[in-house]
Amino acid sequence: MSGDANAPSAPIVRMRGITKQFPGVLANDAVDFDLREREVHALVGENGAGKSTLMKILFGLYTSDSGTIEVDSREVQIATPQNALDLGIGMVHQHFMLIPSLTVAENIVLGAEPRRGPFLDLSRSIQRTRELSDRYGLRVRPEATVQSISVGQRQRVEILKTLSRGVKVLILDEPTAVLTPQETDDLFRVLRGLVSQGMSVVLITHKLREVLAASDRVTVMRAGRHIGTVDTAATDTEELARMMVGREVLFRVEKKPAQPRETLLEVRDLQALDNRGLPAVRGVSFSLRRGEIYGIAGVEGNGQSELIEALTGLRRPTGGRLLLGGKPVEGSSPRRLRELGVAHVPEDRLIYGTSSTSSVADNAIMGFHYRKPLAEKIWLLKGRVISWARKLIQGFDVRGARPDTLIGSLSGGNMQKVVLAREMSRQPNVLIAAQPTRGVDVGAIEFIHSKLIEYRDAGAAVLLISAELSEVMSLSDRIGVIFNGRIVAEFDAGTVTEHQLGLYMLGAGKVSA
Amino acid sequence: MDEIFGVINAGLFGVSLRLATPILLAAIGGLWTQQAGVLNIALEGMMLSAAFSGAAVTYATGSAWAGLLGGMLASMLLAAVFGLFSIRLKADLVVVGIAINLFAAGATLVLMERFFNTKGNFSPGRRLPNITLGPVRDIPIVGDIIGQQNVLVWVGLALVVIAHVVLYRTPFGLRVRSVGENPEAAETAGIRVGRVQFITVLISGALAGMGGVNLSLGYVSQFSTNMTSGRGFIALAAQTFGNATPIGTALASLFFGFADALAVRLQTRELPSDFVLMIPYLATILALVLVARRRSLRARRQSPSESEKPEAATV
Amino acid sequence: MRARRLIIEALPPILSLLAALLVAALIILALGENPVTVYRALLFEPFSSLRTFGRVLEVLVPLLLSGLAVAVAFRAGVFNLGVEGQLYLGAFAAAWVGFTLAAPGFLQIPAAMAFGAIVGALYALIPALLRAYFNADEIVTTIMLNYVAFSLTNYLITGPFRPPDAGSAQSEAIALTAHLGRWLPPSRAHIGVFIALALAVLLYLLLYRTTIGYELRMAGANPRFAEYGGVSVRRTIIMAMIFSGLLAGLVGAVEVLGIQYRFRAGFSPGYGFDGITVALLARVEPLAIPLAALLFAALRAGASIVQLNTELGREVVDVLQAIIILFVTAEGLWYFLRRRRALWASG
Amino acid sequence: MTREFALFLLIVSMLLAACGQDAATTPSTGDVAPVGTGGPGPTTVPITPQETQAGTGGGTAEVPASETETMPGTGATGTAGAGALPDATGTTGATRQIKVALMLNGTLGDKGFFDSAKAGVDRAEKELGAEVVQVVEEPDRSNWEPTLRQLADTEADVIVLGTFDMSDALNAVAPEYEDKTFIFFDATVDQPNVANIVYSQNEGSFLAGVLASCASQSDLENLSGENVVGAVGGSNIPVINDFIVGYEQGAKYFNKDTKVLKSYNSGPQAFEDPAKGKELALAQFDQGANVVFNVAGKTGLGVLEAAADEGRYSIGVDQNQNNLHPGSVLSSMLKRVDNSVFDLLQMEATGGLETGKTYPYGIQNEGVGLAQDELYEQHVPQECKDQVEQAKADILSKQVVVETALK
Repeated sequence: MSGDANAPSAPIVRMRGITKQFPGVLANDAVDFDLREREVHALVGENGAGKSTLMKILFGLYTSDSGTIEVDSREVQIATPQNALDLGIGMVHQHFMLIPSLTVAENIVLGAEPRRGPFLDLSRSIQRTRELSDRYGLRVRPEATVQSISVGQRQRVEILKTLSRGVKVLILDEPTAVLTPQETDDLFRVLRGLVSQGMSVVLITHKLREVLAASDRVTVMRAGRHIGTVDTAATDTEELARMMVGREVLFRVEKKPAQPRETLLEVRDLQALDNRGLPAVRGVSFSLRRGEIYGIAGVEGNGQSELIEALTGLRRPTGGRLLLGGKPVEGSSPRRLRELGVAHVPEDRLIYGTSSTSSVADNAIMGFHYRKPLAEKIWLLKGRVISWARKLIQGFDVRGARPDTLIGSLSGGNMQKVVLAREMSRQPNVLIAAQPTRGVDVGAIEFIHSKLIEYRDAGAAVLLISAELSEVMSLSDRIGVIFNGRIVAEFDAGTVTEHQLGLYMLGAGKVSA
Repeated sequence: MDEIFGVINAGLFGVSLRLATPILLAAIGGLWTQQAGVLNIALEGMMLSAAFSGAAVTYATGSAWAGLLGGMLASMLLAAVFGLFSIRLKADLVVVGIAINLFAAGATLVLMERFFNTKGNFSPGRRLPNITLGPVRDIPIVGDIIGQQNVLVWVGLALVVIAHVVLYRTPFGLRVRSVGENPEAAETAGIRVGRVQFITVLISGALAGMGGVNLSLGYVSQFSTNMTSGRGFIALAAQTFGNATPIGTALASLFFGFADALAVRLQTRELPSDFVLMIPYLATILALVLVARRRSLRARRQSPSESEKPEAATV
Repeated sequence: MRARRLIIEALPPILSLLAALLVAALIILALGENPVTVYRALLFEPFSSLRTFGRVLEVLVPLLLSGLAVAVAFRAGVFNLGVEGQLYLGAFAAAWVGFTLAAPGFLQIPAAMAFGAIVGALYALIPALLRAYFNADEIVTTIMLNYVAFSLTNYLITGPFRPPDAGSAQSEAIALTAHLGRWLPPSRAHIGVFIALALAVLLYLLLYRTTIGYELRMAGANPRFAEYGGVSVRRTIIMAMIFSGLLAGLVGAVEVLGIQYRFRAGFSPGYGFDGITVALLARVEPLAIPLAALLFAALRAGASIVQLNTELGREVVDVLQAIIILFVTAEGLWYFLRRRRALWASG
Repeated sequence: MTREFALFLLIVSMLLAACGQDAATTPSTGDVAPVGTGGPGPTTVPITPQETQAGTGGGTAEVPASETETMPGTGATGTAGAGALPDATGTTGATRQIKVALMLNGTLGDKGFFDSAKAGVDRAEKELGAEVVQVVEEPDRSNWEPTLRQLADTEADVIVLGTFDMSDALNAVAPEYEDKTFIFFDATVDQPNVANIVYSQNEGSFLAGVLASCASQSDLENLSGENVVGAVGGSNIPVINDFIVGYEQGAKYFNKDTKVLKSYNSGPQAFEDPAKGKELALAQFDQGANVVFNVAGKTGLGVLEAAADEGRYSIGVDQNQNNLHPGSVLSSMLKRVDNSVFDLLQMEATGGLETGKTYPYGIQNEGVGLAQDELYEQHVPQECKDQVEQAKADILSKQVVVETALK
């Protein structure tokens, strides 16, 4: 991406004055955006800045209220994804747009299926998948069902699916959120390959390190507006961060050394099955002490979700012990564990963490709703619920929220703040925080990180499970690496490098596809 | 006990097949919409309108085949209204379904009174032919079961196979399944979700229509007000029970047909009729409990509009 | 500002209703009747005199209660299609108390209603347990159990509880002391109206002011979130179905004690199913359900008036009712038409 | 979506077109074979009233004040009935114009009970010059009482209604309208302004049972060879069982070894499901039944069809259903609601109707009986016709007492 960048060509995509209003939110406010041929263009901004919305408009998932789009200098109307695909524009979404029960090949040909007579030509689908996979160097197994492959592989399928439509513009929405450092490097290599084959790429991200590593130009958005577009070579992290947040940002987590005390939570040889009934947690052991943050690093899908569920009572362990303050609690109900002082920030706030069609107040009281001061016998005291919700909103600086706001209308970061506020407000002994900053903007990340440390220092035990390696490394006092349902290595934070962790995350160097 | 086993013979299976057919046809129709993520509660109304139109067209033209076509068309028109309101205009699926059922019940009466000057019953004068398999009829057991059945019984069985092949072996089937499983993903793959859903609704209309025509032109040769008597709802249950797969749905329909046939036969054995009449329903519940256990179609139940709400949360 | 917003929000349903009436008017014209006469009879007459209004109230009670029954289950994410069957059993149970027990009214009426409600709840408990413990889809089980209820009650009144002089499937008449007071003679409007309205308010309080209601709403809105928060979704489902069954049983009980004065086979013209429409039309909000029920009750009462005053049969009213339901629930209609206009304007 | 919307408009316009066409198309439907009211032949069999003596009803409630023509009179009797009109009005002279309202707690088109009641009222309009103020069909049970009240509010001075199910409503409404006369068929209530009509359907069904049992052992074609007959009831309820009890007794009267199979439908649409009726009958034919008796309303129309399909035999109910499947429907158990309603209306018109009492219609006054029309003459073996006549005589002479399921 060195040579091409300084030979500016005519923009292949030209968006002008794009405005999009959602109920209560002006997501895009007269945004301009140009994509040149053969460039990797990073689109950055905090969550809620409107970058995904802008690209979804380009891809035909949303229709803009006003503004124009030109492709190859011709003004076009893009009303549906099919229109976009016809114009050579494809998008890889943050949440994978795959059908889990179908095979890789079926997912890739979906929408443009090869036929033999009236039937689906399966062998040609597989062959086509192989060809694509070879051409772009993205290895996948065409016959495997999507639900059976790893997250990294799913992303390859996503990219292949889009490429199979013969697109020349590829939009990637937060593609690295679920990848290991090694996988991320692989992805960037692939993108470079694509550009060299004539493709243009838009990379939506909020990780500045990646912007600098992978892009030719950067466009920064903030609060629905276009802030500026700069050549990557001519900028640095601090400048981009300032543009994104509108102020100086601290990047280092300030923390004192941990002062661990007695062991609060002890996990011994814990085992649990996944939803399909296959072993997912295969004997996890570790202990968690007061006053420390224990980080669990690992590629997603290695048993983290099931481990968290087993620890919080949402999934019945099939073996092993779980000791809380020395007392066995495995198999206890979520309510019992909560009463014993275990709080839980779930990895997916939309699935477990909130009810998006309910109000902020309803979301803020979950787990406390049956106790004083919110409830008196069977009665839920409305006044106290409201003031409770207000307190959380203020305490955690949840913006744009009133107690009766639907939580689904808040941005991801603000939603996550509600979840954190709720879980921390119980003054827990043990806080299990899974992906606490996923999809959260920079400002909020800072805030959440400092809250976690604050809790540690107040004598709580924090278990941090995150796919963001940098997060695990900067926050944790000790780090365990989970692979294939087991903790395969444990390190003191500070003595380990990202590369080392990455190797263990992939099975202690034994790379398995 | 002898009473019960006394009625189980090959003929009973033939009757089961006959009793299962109207339900099977409608249920196979319903499974298409279910696969595409649309709960079709309007099967009852579609069947009823087809039963009426089929008989009326047959009366007017003298051809039962024209009646079959007319019945299916009428049912598909209702299906189109169902699709327009539920998919395009995003009205609640269940409410639209109930409205369609109400509409069909009213409209068949209004039209019957207009054209036939009665609100009760009329005979189209003809019916769809039985297919007699000459030599097969003489084979013991097999002959009793399939030796002579109405043409739509065969069509129903053929449709099970066709549905299976189309659903799992054609591009269209792939699209339907993807729309039902993850509409957003299907949409980004360039599939027009609403259109696929609309097509499945039309298919369900055509097949439920066939089921309705089977009643008024196959089973008997007459139309009576409300003659579907809840068979559309039984079909809905069969399709849900069968997990919306063609084979599962067919087995569920046949199971219900068998239980119903058993009940019909047991009645004459001096058993209390009210209890005998509960057999099909209780048997279905029991079978469901034995089979259901882990599986869940809950995700399928949401309205198709759910997927298209702007996600302010992940902007 | 607030008023304007209210108007904007109220406008689409009103316009939908008008559109429905317009389409229906065309059909009426085609049938050779004057839409004005029909609409007068259908929408105005029911409210024109105390007497016809009394008829509206008669029908309002079961529709309202049945709407509440459906709504409470729905709120917990359970689809109770079995209200019809539950109300049959509730009606029988109430009638049984009514014709066997001899007690003063202030005892007998509550006893009959309570027994009816409890029997309805017990019957609703079957699909609830099957769903909670066997994951058996309640859509299937509740539909099936309706048919079982029809046969079961028919057996009871033609078998063990058959009155000696019965010519058809009906129980003995309930004692006079079990009659719910009527207050708008000659109509049969009875004090059940107030019970039903009170229950709508109670259900509102239950849902929004109690911890059970909170758990129920959350289990319906996002069961995994509820489970995560320490709510037993299984228990909540069972609880919701019990509430639903209580209300469904009460539909039958009140109908027996207030209108029929005995149990009869086929006494309900599908109140249990109308309840689904009522509940969904009211967006499953307890306090909106009385309004939706009122609309339906008026249409039902109006249907008879239309039949008497015009050449049209009551089934035409079914057609009109279907059209009204369709248009009123079609939220997207106005959005759709607006976009259409915009496209025409631009292209 | 343009297309879908267009489609919707299309539907609406087609519906409208369909309705609008009616003027052009209805004439052709006038000759629809099976239509109940005003249909061909049997439904309009008129009964010539002899004379309506004012004194007849003086004693205890017994024979109603009318003689009826023998039932076999089919065919062109419509005109014969019209011919009788001057006789009815002319001779007595005292006929006043009555205003009649008819309330049916079901719908017309059942080719049976309700159609028959309507036929009686229609005949009164034609022959007595009665003014028919309203005919209301009200299947919705919750509306029965208000609808009845509403009818009583009209200018009608006679309100005709029927069935046991209406008893409560009538008991509630009749006292409120003391100046109106109610004619109540097929059940009784004890009110001073109500004249009741009851039918001995058990006696008629007894004859049907004799016919069925005899036919099944006759030389008719395609019999099973077993001594089995059947009955299909719409629902297992007393009034239906009253038919079946009589039928069974009749079958055993002819041959005590005759086996009688009984089946019922159930549920809210118990009487509306011909497909189910057909299946229930087929099951009986499979088990050797030769003749099946329909006691199931519209569900029963499927019973008749099953018999025709199987080449076996059936007996219709309420109205003359013999011509629905000529040769297969051997006869029909008539319940002359039409005649009885007409009779009472005529009495009311001439001032002879006594309210507060019950007019029984049975074999003795041809209120119930078998439809002995040309088809009956043609298809029923002579031996069985004789047996039926014998049974009739036995009932009339009280040698046979027919059981009842009522009481």
